[in-house]
Amino acid sequence: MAERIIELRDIKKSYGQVYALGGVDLSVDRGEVVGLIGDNGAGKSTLIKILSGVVRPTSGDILVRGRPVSGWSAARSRDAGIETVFQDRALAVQQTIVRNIFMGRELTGFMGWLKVNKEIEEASRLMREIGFTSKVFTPHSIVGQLSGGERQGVAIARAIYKQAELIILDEPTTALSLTETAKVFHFVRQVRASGRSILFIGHNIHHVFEIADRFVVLDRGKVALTTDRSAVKSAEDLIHFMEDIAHPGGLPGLREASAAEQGAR
Amino acid sequence: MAERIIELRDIKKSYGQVYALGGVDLSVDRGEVVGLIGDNGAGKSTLIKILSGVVRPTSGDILVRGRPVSGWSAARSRDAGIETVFQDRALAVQQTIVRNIFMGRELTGFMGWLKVNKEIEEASRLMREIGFTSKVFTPHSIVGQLSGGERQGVAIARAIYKQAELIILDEPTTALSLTETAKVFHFVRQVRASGRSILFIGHNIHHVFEIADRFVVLDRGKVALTTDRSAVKSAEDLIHFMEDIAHPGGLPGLREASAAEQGAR
Amino acid sequence: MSKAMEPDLQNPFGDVRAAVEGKEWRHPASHGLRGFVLDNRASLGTLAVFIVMMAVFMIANPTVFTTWYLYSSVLTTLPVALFVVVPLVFVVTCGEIDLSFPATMGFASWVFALVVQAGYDPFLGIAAAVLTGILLGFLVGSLVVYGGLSSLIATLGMNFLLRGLIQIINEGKSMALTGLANSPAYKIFSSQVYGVPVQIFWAIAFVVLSAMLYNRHRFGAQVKVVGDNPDSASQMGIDVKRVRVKVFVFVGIGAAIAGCFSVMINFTWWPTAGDGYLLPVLASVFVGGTPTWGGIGTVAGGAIGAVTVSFIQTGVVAAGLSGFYVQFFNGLIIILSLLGHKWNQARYR
Amino acid sequence: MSKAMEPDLQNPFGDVRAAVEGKEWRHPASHGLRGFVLDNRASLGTLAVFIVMMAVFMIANPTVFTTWYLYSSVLTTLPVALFVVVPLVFVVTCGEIDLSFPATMGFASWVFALVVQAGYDPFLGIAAAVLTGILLGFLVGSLVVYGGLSSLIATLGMNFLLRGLIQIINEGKSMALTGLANSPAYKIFSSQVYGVPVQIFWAIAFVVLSAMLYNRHRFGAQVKVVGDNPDSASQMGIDVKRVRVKVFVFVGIGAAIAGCFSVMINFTWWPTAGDGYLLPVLASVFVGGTPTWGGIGTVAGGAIGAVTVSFIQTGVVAAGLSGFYVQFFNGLIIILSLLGHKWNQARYR
Amino acid sequence: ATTALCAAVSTLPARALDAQWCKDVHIRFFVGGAEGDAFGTIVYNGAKQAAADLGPKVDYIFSGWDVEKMVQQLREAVAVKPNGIAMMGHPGDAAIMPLAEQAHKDGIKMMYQNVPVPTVTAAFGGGYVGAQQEQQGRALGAEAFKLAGLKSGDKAIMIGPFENESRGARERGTVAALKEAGIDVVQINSQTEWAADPNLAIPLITAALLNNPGVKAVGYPGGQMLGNVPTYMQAAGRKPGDIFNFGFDTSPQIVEAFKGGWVQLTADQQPFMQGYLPILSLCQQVVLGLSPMNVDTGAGFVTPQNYEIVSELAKQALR
Ligand SMILES: Nc1ncnc2c1ncn2[C@@H]1O[C@H](COP(=O)(O)OP(=O)(O)OP(=O)(O)O)[C@@H](O)[C@H]1O
Ligand SMILES: Nc1ncnc2c1ncn2[C@@H]1O[C@H](COP(=O)(O)OP(=O)(O)OP(=O)(O)O)[C@@H](O)[C@H]1O
Ligand SMILES: [Mg+2]
Ligand SMILES: [Mg+2]
Repeated sequence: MAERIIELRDIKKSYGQVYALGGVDLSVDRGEVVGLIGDNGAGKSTLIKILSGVVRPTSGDILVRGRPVSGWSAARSRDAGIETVFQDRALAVQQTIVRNIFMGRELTGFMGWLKVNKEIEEASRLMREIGFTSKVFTPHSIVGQLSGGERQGVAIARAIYKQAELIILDEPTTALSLTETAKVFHFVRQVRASGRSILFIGHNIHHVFEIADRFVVLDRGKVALTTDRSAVKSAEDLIHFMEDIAHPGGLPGLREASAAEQGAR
Repeated sequence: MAERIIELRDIKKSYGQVYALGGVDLSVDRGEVVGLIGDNGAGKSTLIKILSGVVRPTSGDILVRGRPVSGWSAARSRDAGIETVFQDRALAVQQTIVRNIFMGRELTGFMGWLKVNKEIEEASRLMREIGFTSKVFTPHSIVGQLSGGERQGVAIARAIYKQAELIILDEPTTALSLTETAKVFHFVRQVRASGRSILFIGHNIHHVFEIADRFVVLDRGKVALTTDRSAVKSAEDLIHFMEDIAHPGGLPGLREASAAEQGAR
Repeated sequence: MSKAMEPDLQNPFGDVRAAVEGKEWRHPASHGLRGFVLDNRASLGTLAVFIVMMAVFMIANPTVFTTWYLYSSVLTTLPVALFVVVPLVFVVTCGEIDLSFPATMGFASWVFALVVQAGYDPFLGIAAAVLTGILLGFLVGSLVVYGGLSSLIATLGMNFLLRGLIQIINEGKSMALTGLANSPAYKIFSSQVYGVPVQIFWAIAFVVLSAMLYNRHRFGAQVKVVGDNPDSASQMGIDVKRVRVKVFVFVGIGAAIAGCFSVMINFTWWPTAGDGYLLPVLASVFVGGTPTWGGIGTVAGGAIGAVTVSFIQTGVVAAGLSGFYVQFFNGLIIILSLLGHKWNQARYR
Repeated sequence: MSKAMEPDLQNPFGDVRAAVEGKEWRHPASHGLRGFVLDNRASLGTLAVFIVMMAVFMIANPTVFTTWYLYSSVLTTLPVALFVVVPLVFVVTCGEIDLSFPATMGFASWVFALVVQAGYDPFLGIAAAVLTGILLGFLVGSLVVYGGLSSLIATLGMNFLLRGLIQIINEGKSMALTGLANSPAYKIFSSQVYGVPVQIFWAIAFVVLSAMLYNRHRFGAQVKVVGDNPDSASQMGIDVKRVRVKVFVFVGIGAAIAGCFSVMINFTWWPTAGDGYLLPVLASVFVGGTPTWGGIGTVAGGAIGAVTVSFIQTGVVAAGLSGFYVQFFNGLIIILSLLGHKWNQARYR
Repeated sequence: ATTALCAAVSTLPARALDAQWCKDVHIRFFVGGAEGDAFGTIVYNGAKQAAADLGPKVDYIFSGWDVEKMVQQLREAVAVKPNGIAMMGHPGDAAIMPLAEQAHKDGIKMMYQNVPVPTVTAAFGGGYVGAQQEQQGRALGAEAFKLAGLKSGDKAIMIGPFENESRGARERGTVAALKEAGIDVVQINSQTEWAADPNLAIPLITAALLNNPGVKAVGYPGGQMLGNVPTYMQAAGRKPGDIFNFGFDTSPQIVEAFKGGWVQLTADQQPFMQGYLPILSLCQQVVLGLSPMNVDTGAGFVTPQNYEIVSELAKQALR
């Protein structure tokens, strides 16, 4: 079995009286793509925020490469090689692309002074890598001047810098067009090929099915299913499963809507 | 032919040096569902913002029920029976559901005093209509306390109030789960059944194909295609068409990604 | 297909819904005391601060604080502050701030003083002052809104500019309006009824009307929405700029009335009139529980905040502390109120 | 499949890319003059306002404005303002504001005066003052940041509270430090070199260092990011609260140094020391071209803004206008600068 | 000037009474300026000394010279019904009148300091301690004209709070006297910030001197500015004695300035007495039934010849 990069054990999280997560186990091995799916409010974003150290769990353990950690924080998570593209992209829109790429991880020399030229070089390299040279902007362009897809690109560039071990993508294709979506897919495959891991979150189950090696289905704060790709015949199976857990009694309207969707294909 | 509710003629719009729209014609008849599709940045949102009076076109004419209008504004657009659910939902999150539903259209009596009870009644009715009674919140709940899907519901409730003639939905299912998406579909069919019109914008071409009677494809600020549903065999046809206009020479990567997507179904 | 789905639209979650069957939504306020408290927690918090503060003062010196005169003397000038605090709650709710009201007070009351000194009826003077207030409010508002400037700094600049104009023209000379005492306007606006200064009745009427405007009128509803999310408001057909200008005009009107009341209390107009109100009035708004980020606020809280701030100085001195303690207590009350309001001001995004 | 796609990742838009082939990205600044102007348009705008203002004054009275004494006298007091304006640019960039610096100035310089009066070396006094500044900045910052309060009002409250403390303890007494003139510290920090007041050199060094801190140091980078989007910053592992507290500490340090310089100018500490700087310093920051919404700002602009504001009074009087015009011109310059900066402050969301 | 102070102290009826003979009396005392204001502090010290000597309970009130605030504070003072109130006269007759009437009705004894309110005292009684502002200002103008050796047609600068009629009455008086003597007077309105930090006026005074190169004399308002003259003159590149600097009040800084030859004349209005005497008089009125005291504290001038007499007192913030 491949090395286990990170493991969450019995993670619980409540916001006041809202129980976002009620005891979740999740692990990611080296080189695999894990697809995390679930309804709105299932707790997906909360879970990955805990992984990336932004949100502190109410209880539960976090293990990095088998060893339990304490004092888990966003900074420590990044140090451990976990990079996240958040649902809201987490960009500072009035700053340059360079400043966004190196946010919280400035390249500094003596006494915290920035290595400005080094940063520009690296940023240029990254942007070229994800295919950004075609535009008229430079590493000094203000992120606020970019389109939605381009901003997503900056967020991804930030994530791939430093050869992170695990990259978390929270609904990266939301509000992206086909062209832009294809680009994100490119990138995911590229990362997998280089032996790194990805945790991919999406509502479009077809997308997730296409890309993931393993699926984790969250339902109202609990893991409803963990399965390898080989165990699932098609995306439709997954969709049916999700409908069933969402409405055990069966909801005719929903079934029809989804049937219609399938029928159209 | 059914009555023409609204018509745009040769609409152009530029933001500084960015040409968002370069001469677009668009019309919506009574009782039809028009699907507006196009890549990111194609100008879809700009176009519907012009329709709803939020953005003023650089040039071009707007005709309401055949008559040209001048001084088109958001207020006049709403008076003409056009309601819009914007991409960013346009909710005031610190206000109650009632205040959001009646935003800009307060129910007032003598000298502008609010008819508070009437507003509450109406809001309750609307929320019940779109299936919101199951939750613990009331018309006085603060919108900021609702989930994404619930907020979308408030935006839709606002749009269906007053039996608008034309309802514009800008990517209403983005970031919604299957269950929530099904609800939105419900609603669209309901509106069509009642003889009103809908302009539906979406990136998920399967969704749009399923729901629309007519398609308009925007490409870089121009209408690339207008076609009736009957003229298109399947969603795949539309997807192919869009790929072709996006990359006339053909882009292998994209084609493969999309083929993969199809294959998975 | 759509046929088959229709019942669902009416009852898409029939099973869950059964659970709340028969429960009609009610306004939280109709839930009795608890609802009332929830609805008014910001102003009640302010009231609590005020009561605690007064209790401390009373314990320190019971005799003074049981004298009616003490209250009546505070009630004489409190109205001046109230007439600006309340419109400022609107401005802050609208996501702006107005630091130019002291100069507007000075300017409008100057017009009032000129009219009265010229021998016209004080009523005419008040009308002229209010007109001046409207014009200045419109000027400041237009500059901020149509000029697209930061209201914090632009209104500070306007305060300097307008005060400078007053100074340049008057060269520091004040005006004594001793004849005012015998005018009917004075009787109506500035005398005493059974030992209660009448101006407080006018101020209470103003506060109540404004509170209704805030909570039960289209103007208030639009001010809140504009402060909350201006983009949405304009997408929903609200003329955001106009609403913004209107709140500045409202401040202008309030400041003008405040200026006139102040002159009628003192029988004198000074070229510095209004300047002393800048900080106390600002503090009142925020001590009252209106947050700085816009979208929400409380008129009643602002009014109670003004009462609180008015009593700090009086209370400190009456409690037997030297005047050197006044500033310290000013700061303390502001900080404590802010800390107190933290618990009832949730900010949603 | 992934094999087939790999080349695309390297060159997904090969056709379009060809158009820009061979063009390497360069820093806009390396594009020569145009890039320089673009990069510094806010501070250049401020400079333009300053130059225009000075030109008007000079035309009004050429002789006075060619006298060195005029400039040297401004340069005596300007440093005091600069030491607070610059840290305030950081605070405003960070999305906060600090109105408590006048009291911090007073407090820190009080410590300085006490140490000197007790017969210790002024250097020790400066060290003690800076330590006080750090502590007070930390106190104010922690209150705002960990208390989650609105910095506008909370720091205003702290200003009252700290000033109140000074007053309570001192009962208004000032301290004359006549011995100071002969100390080496005075020679180094407050004498004249070839007719130029030395404090300006220290201030320039401070401004340059701060500008580098702002543009070329992790601290500045993090301040900007935190002011721009605190949520992102914390998601990216930046300790947002710590950065925020740090900027308040920076103001504390600046205010302490400013306070010491102010005392050294005329060998006297007043219990009101620092109070007079509140409005001019605030105005300088915004006249300098730092917007109120956080995320961006300009240290050089702020410094030029301070120079501009310092010259308004002087210029008005030197141009032969009566002092009554000073406030008017203060307001005018603030408004004009804001209007001017509108064009170079695009706000992205 | 010193004799006036001694005279006042010797009028204490200490022989006939116990120490603290006034201890059951409650007085509200208006210090006038802001907390820490140079002038106000001396007034405050005078009042505190009186309170310590005589024993009354005194509430001290600060207003930052904001006249509107002062009136409200007086209103609250009257409401509390102390035995006596020592009020600053700045708001003027019209504003004080109704409150003086109320105080008269309630039997509250009144004293006024610093600015006279003749109409009020004529109508409802009360004494006055302080300079006759206008007169003192005029006297200073005349004295400066004499000592500086000015001639008709010479130029002088006068700084003062001209924006406030009653506070600036003295300085206006000086301007009037100089003008009547044929001097060309440039008036500069002092900014409120200068009260907190006189350094802020450095560039402005330099500018004024440069703009009016022929100026022979510069007059400063009461407060801290006169003590800052050495700094002003150095900044403008002037040497001691180049310019005849004169003004109001005394302070350790002013004494130093005399020592260095920077300042040539000040009209001492003895703020200490403006604190001490009103309390004394109120005690006398309340306890002994004496009639209110009227003292012109603007008695003397301090010059390079006699400044040493005040220097020690100034250091203790007594003059
Ligand atoms: N800061 C918060 N305060 C209170 N409740 C929260 C907060 N963040 C999330 N929640 C709640 O926690 C639950 C899980 O939210 P989460 O964002 O993790 O869902 P999600 O699966 O990512 O949904 P989506 O698909 O819409 O992104 C929801 O009920 C949500 O309302
Ligand atoms: N306020 C604005 N200022 C400048 N450019 C703008 C503005 N709004 C839109 N644009 C530009 O206009 C073009 C069309 O944008 P629009 O939002 O209409 O696209 P869209 O088709 O809705 O895209 P998406 O699918 O991402 O929502 C884009 O290039 C965009 O960058
Ligand atoms: Mg999520
Ligand atoms: Mg769009």
